[in-house]
Amino acid sequence: MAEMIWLVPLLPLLSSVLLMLGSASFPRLLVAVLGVGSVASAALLTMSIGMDFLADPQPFQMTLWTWMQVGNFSPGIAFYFDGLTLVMMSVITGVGFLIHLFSTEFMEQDSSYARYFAYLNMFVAAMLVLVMADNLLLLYLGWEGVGVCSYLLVGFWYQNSANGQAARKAFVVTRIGDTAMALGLFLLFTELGTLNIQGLVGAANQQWQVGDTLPLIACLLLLGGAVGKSAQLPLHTWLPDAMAGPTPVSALIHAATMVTAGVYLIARTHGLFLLAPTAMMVVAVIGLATSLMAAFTALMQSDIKRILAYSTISQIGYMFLALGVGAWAAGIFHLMTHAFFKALLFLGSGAIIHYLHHEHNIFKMGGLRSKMPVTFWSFMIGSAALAALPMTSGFFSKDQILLQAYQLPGPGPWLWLGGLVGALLTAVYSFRLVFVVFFGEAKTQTEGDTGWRMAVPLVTLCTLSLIGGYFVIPLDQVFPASSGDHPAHWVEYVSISVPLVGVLLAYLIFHSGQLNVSRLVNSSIGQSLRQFWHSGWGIDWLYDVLLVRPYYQLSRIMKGEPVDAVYSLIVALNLTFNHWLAESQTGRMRWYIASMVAGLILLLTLALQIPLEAV
Amino acid sequence: MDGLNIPLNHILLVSTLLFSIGMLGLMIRRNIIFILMSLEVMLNAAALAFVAAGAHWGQPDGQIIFLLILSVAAAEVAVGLGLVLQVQRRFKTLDMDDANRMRG
Amino acid sequence: MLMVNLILILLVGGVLAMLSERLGETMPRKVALAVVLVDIVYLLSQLSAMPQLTQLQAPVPDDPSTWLMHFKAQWIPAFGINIEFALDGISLLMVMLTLVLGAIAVSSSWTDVTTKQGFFEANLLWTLAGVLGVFMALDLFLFFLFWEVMLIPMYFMIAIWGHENRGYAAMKFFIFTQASGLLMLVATLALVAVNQNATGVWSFSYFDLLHTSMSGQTAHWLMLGFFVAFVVKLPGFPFHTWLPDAHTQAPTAGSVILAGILLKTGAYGLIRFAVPLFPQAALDFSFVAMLLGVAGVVYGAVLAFAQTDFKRLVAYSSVSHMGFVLLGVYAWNELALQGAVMQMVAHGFSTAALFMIAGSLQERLHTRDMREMGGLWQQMPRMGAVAMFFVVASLGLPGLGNFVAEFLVLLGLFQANPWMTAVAALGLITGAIYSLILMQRSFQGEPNARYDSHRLVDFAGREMFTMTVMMVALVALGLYPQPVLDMAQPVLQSLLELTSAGVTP
Amino acid sequence: MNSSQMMALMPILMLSLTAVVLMIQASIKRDQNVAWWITAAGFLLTIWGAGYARDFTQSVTILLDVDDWGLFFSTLIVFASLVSLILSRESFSREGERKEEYYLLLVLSVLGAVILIQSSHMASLLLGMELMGVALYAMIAFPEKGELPLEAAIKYLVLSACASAMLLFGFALVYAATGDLTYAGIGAEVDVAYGREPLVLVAGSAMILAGLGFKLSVVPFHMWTPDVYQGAPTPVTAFLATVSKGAVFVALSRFYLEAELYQYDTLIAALSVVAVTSMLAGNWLALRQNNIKRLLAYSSIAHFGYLLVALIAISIAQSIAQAQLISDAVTFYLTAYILTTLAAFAVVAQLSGEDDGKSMIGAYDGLFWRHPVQALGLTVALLSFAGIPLTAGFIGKFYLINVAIESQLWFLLVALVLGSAIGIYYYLRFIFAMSKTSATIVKTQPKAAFSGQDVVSIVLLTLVLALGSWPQPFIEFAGRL
Repeated sequence: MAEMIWLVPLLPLLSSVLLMLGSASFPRLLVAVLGVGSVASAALLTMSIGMDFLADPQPFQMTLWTWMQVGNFSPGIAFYFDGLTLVMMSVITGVGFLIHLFSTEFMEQDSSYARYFAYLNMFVAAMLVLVMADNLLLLYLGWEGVGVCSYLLVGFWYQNSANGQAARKAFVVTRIGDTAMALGLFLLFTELGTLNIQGLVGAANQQWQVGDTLPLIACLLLLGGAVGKSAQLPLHTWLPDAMAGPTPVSALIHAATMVTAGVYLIARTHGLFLLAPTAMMVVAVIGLATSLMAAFTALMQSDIKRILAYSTISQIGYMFLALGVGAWAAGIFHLMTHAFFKALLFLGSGAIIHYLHHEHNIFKMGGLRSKMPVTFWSFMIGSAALAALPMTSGFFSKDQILLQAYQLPGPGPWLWLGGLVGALLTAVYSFRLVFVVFFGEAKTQTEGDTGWRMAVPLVTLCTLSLIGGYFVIPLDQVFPASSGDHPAHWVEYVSISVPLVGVLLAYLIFHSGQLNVSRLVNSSIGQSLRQFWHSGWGIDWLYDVLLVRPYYQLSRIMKGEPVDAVYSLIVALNLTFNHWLAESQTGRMRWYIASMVAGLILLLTLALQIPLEAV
Repeated sequence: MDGLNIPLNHILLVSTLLFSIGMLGLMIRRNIIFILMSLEVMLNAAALAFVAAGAHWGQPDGQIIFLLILSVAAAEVAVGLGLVLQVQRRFKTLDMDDANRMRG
Repeated sequence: MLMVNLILILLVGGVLAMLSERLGETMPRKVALAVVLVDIVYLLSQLSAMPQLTQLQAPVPDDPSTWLMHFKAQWIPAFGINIEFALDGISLLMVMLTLVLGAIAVSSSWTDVTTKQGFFEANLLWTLAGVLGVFMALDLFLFFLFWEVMLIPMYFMIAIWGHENRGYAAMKFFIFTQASGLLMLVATLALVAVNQNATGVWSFSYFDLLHTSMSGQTAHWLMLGFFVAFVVKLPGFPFHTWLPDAHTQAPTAGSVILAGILLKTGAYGLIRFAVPLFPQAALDFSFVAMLLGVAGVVYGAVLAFAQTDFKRLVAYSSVSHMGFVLLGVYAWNELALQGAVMQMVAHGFSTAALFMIAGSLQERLHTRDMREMGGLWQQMPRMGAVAMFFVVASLGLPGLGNFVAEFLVLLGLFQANPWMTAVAALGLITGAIYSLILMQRSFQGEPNARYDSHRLVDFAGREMFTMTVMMVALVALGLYPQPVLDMAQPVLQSLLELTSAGVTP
Repeated sequence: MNSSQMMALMPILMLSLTAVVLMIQASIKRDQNVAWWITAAGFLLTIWGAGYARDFTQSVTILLDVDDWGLFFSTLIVFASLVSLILSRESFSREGERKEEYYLLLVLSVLGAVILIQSSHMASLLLGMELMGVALYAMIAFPEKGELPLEAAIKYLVLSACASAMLLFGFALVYAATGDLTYAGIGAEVDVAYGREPLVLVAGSAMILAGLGFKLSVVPFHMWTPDVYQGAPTPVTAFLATVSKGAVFVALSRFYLEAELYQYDTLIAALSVVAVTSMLAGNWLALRQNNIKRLLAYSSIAHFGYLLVALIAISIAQSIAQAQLISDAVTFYLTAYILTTLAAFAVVAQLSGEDDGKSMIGAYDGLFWRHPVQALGLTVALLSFAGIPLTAGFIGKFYLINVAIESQLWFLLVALVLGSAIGIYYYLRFIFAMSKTSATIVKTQPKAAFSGQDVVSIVLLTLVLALGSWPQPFIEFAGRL
């Protein structure tokens, strides 16, 4: 089956092209069959390739054609397949399929049905290319491709300018990171002479020593790309706004797959990062800081999707933390489990929004437990996994991360401690959501619970969120093995108990009301802190003041083309001369004679200069 | 030639003076008749210089040119006076400052 | 003779197109299209006569017999001026681009031009003929002749069929290019004089002038003469200000030709003449040139964002994109040069298409002001989708031609000057900003109530066909640019060798 | 004077003969139609005579020097006169009776010009110039109605006479310093004379340049030009712009070269100043001019500024080849200029006639659609003035830039390039006006029928284009002069 691997991205791509060409004329059923079917077949294909691979775990490479050949620069349209690729492809096609299925119902009323599936299919294709690429340039193709698809889908409902604004923000902010990444590619190629990932890592290990400056710069540049795409500090601000897109899109792109591309990139190039311990430390710190910042912010949001968005940022922060401490497999594991439970949560929220007349504010919901049981259980399971309650998938992956962080020599315990705080907050905000939305009194009328096309994905994802922790992912060949020894037991106990404390806190504050925090919240410090957290730590504001507004200002000043002023000056000068000279043409003869006389005198003066001296 | 041996430069100076007077007249007179007269003065200044130079070199050429200049001046003035008549008829004035319909 | 015939067909075709107006209002455009197609078919049929094309042999720059084709006939022997054409990979590439975009331009004038169609199509064909001449002439006098003469029909196209402010725009365009052309003329003549003093022979042939030896000072000034002429046409910062006006005011077909082809003559001139003729001076100057390139990239992008006029925005985007070409040329290594060549081709298609969309919008809405647009996707989804495609192409989406170009330029530039690359890479970000705002203001956002009452006609068959041709071209360039790269590779290779021999490190 | 000398004087004889025949004809029966044909025939005979005289080139007495160069320009000038004659037929037929004197004046003026071209002595120069000038005054003032021609004539007369006085005074000074009146004689004497009387000699030379510079209308002796161009009847303007200026420039270069004026650095410096200011001021003046006749006047100021570059270059020519290049440049540029000017005035004469209002730019709106042949003619002429390739003007400019580079006259080169760049603007303005398509213009002004004058325009524009796109035959021909 392995030689069929190119079909995996091609199928969704073809379907996407077909849907675009025939968007107006295709009946809805055909659109749905094409859109879902292509991803389903890609998933099946992935599955069979994966079976083969698990039977004989041999990484392989496949070149379709040489993309371009200039001198010794010859990246190919080529795929590389190993355990990591398999995990990523499975998540993309698997979760992707479920979300496509969910969408067929979710988007049923939308007039741009075909356009939606065209974009979504294209996204799957691009994302697959990203994870399958054997060289960084092709990866970059997928990387930008998913960016554009994200842009298109966030701005899917284009009639509303706010959506367009959010879509542009998403694209431009990630583009900043991408540009850093592109510079990283230039540096890597210039220094190492190849962009092939395997070759690159090999060459780097030959040419560079651990701790050299060049790998550090290269890694930081790549990290720039990763930070942008994965919405980490300081380029995270686009993700909450990106929730403007249809909710399944948020589930697929902004939770399960695209935003984790940064994690994938670092994991894929871990050979380079190992050469730059400082860069790894930066990754870890960024991850931790992001996860805490986002968790605090999530706590303050009232928009259901924004809560989930910040939660995503926070969780990816965990993954970065994992990468930074060298827990590669744990990071990818968390990536996978996160894909399950966060997709679940988003789809669940999508179902709520769908049946609650596009209501986003959690405080206008409430009491949905009985009215939407499927959704309620989805949320319960999803939140449990998110909060890393024991035995859920999230528990296994997060636990691994925290433990390996603790083991890092030096700052390890501190990172662990930070992670714990994050975990506590995660539990609090996720169950705050559950309690506020599903318990208490109903505040809005619903239109019933989900249909089967929504229910099936929800149930499937519930299952995965519960059992995902038991999956064994074939990453042993990809990453260097982590040290086998375990830290002291108390560390593990603490890690397990913290989320439970969080849930308890959430229960006390948001459900039973036994813990009254209103005094704290309403105090002036509390208010301003709340405001601060709510606004995402003011980072959006900071960018607005530092970058966006100056850019607008600059372009407004420049609009009149300042360079033209130089040419206008030249023109004005010529016109002035023209004016003066034309004025001199008075038409009066005596004046003309005078000018001739003056001219004669001038001529004589000039001509007689030297002879006068000679005389 | 004998008794009257004025250096060439002196005569040239005189003719230059004459030329300048003519030029000045051109510049300050507004009446076309005076303008034509000033032109005559200028041309005659040149003619005087020719005669003097011819005398200096002992050649007849200077005087021949003098004659030519006379005839040229006559022709110029003849046409000029013809135009003056037209000017008087059409502009009702001889003041050349009024003839400035074309400018710019 | 192929090269002469290509030009003659267009020249005569122009006359025919003009005369055909008597047979019917719509005849000229049909004739014009037929003429361009005949030219294309003729060129393709003759490709087999170029055996070197498939062998990828590097032509020796100063030996015309190694080129794909060479034609020489005496013209003004008194000055050693010949009618000398030669074709190598790059010229061939540019000739093909010219003809394809020429056909597209004719098609874009289909409904756009309603008055004096005969004269319009004639001017269009004559401009194409002039451009072909520029790309093929290897006698510097002949080159200059085509360089100048092609502007006249272009001038008429803007001045007669342009929009509200056409007089100003056409004048500005003409004066900028002519005045800079004068500098080139002076530089050419000076170069010939230097060569004549050294060898005693008048010659304007590129092949004779390549090895003219002169003092560094002289070379520097002469190089500047060529540089300014080419950079004005490119257009590079700070000589670009004619372009937004010319583009905005030109009729659609004019913009297509201007952006798609005419600008490329500047880039071509830099690669063919400005650097190889004065390798040392060009090397010494490269830092300044690259600085101008970077400035153009960023400046063009910032100003593009500020515009409210659809065409003006695209015009400024051209300034930004052509900045990459300037960078690529003066980085002067194979990667960057290939990138520059790719950019010439890819930008030709992407910008031409955007101008055609602008033209279609103007035809339907009678405005180019984006403040009066918005939400047009709803009424014209096909046009919106096409516009989206070219917008993402122009912001450099990988998989499309422009990306390959910009990436290669920056990659090559990084080897020459990493810091410059870092600044130039800002163009990728700013490019995204203006490209997306273009989309937002025109096709997305709230539909403008002005157009609720009347139905806007979406792209129909003819328009979709030409757009599809360009989309396919861009995808092909983006995913398999090798044919283009292969065509340019031997030429660039030999140029690099030539200049490295003429440079003291 | 032997018969061979008579043969050499064939053009002058033919013109004189024409004049006599015209006078006799006038005394028999005054008929302007007949006079026109006699004049035309006389010009054709003169052209033949000039060709005939090529086999007899020699000095004829000390007054005239008949050589190939002079004969070529005589031919060119007679050709220009012929064009002016054809143009005037249309213009003057509307004026009423008694017009045959005009043809006599025209012939006499041409005769003066031919003498001027061939002169090698101050006397012949003086006579040629005055004959040409005096006849011209009358021609300018010829129309009986309107004030502009009269004003133009009187201005030209007074200023021109003033310039003649300067010229004569200069001659007198040079004569006083050298003791010779022939160009060659002066050239032979200057070295000695310079040692003896530098002041007088150089002052005299400067005044000669001033006097001739007036006729060429270079700055600062240029002010009369627009008024006279505008006021004169258009065919006369064409005549003045081509015949008078061309002949004077030829005479100037002869005198300049043979009398070896180019030896004096200060004189060259003065000439350079004149050239630079002419190039710039001429173009600046024309920048916003709306009257095409005035515009062409201003542009001619600039063009003679360009031509002076060649004269200046002669002074530092180091080799025969360089001198040859420069003389070729002068020949070519002057020829191109004359043909281009004729092409322009051919159109102006037909469109504007003697109505001053019709010389304004507004009268040229949409000419392409009303009168394509004339529009094309004027366009080609303006492009040639601007120095766009494929026109004669471009090759001319090509020559001059070449000359400036070979002689390393960088300042002049800069002025030349600047001037040319400025010039593009105003030439283009008229081309733009002609291409206007506004519906009112095209509707109100019906498309004109093909007329006889179109033939003139076509011939001239063909010549301009031919000289520009296939200059080799002419270059070879000029090289042999």
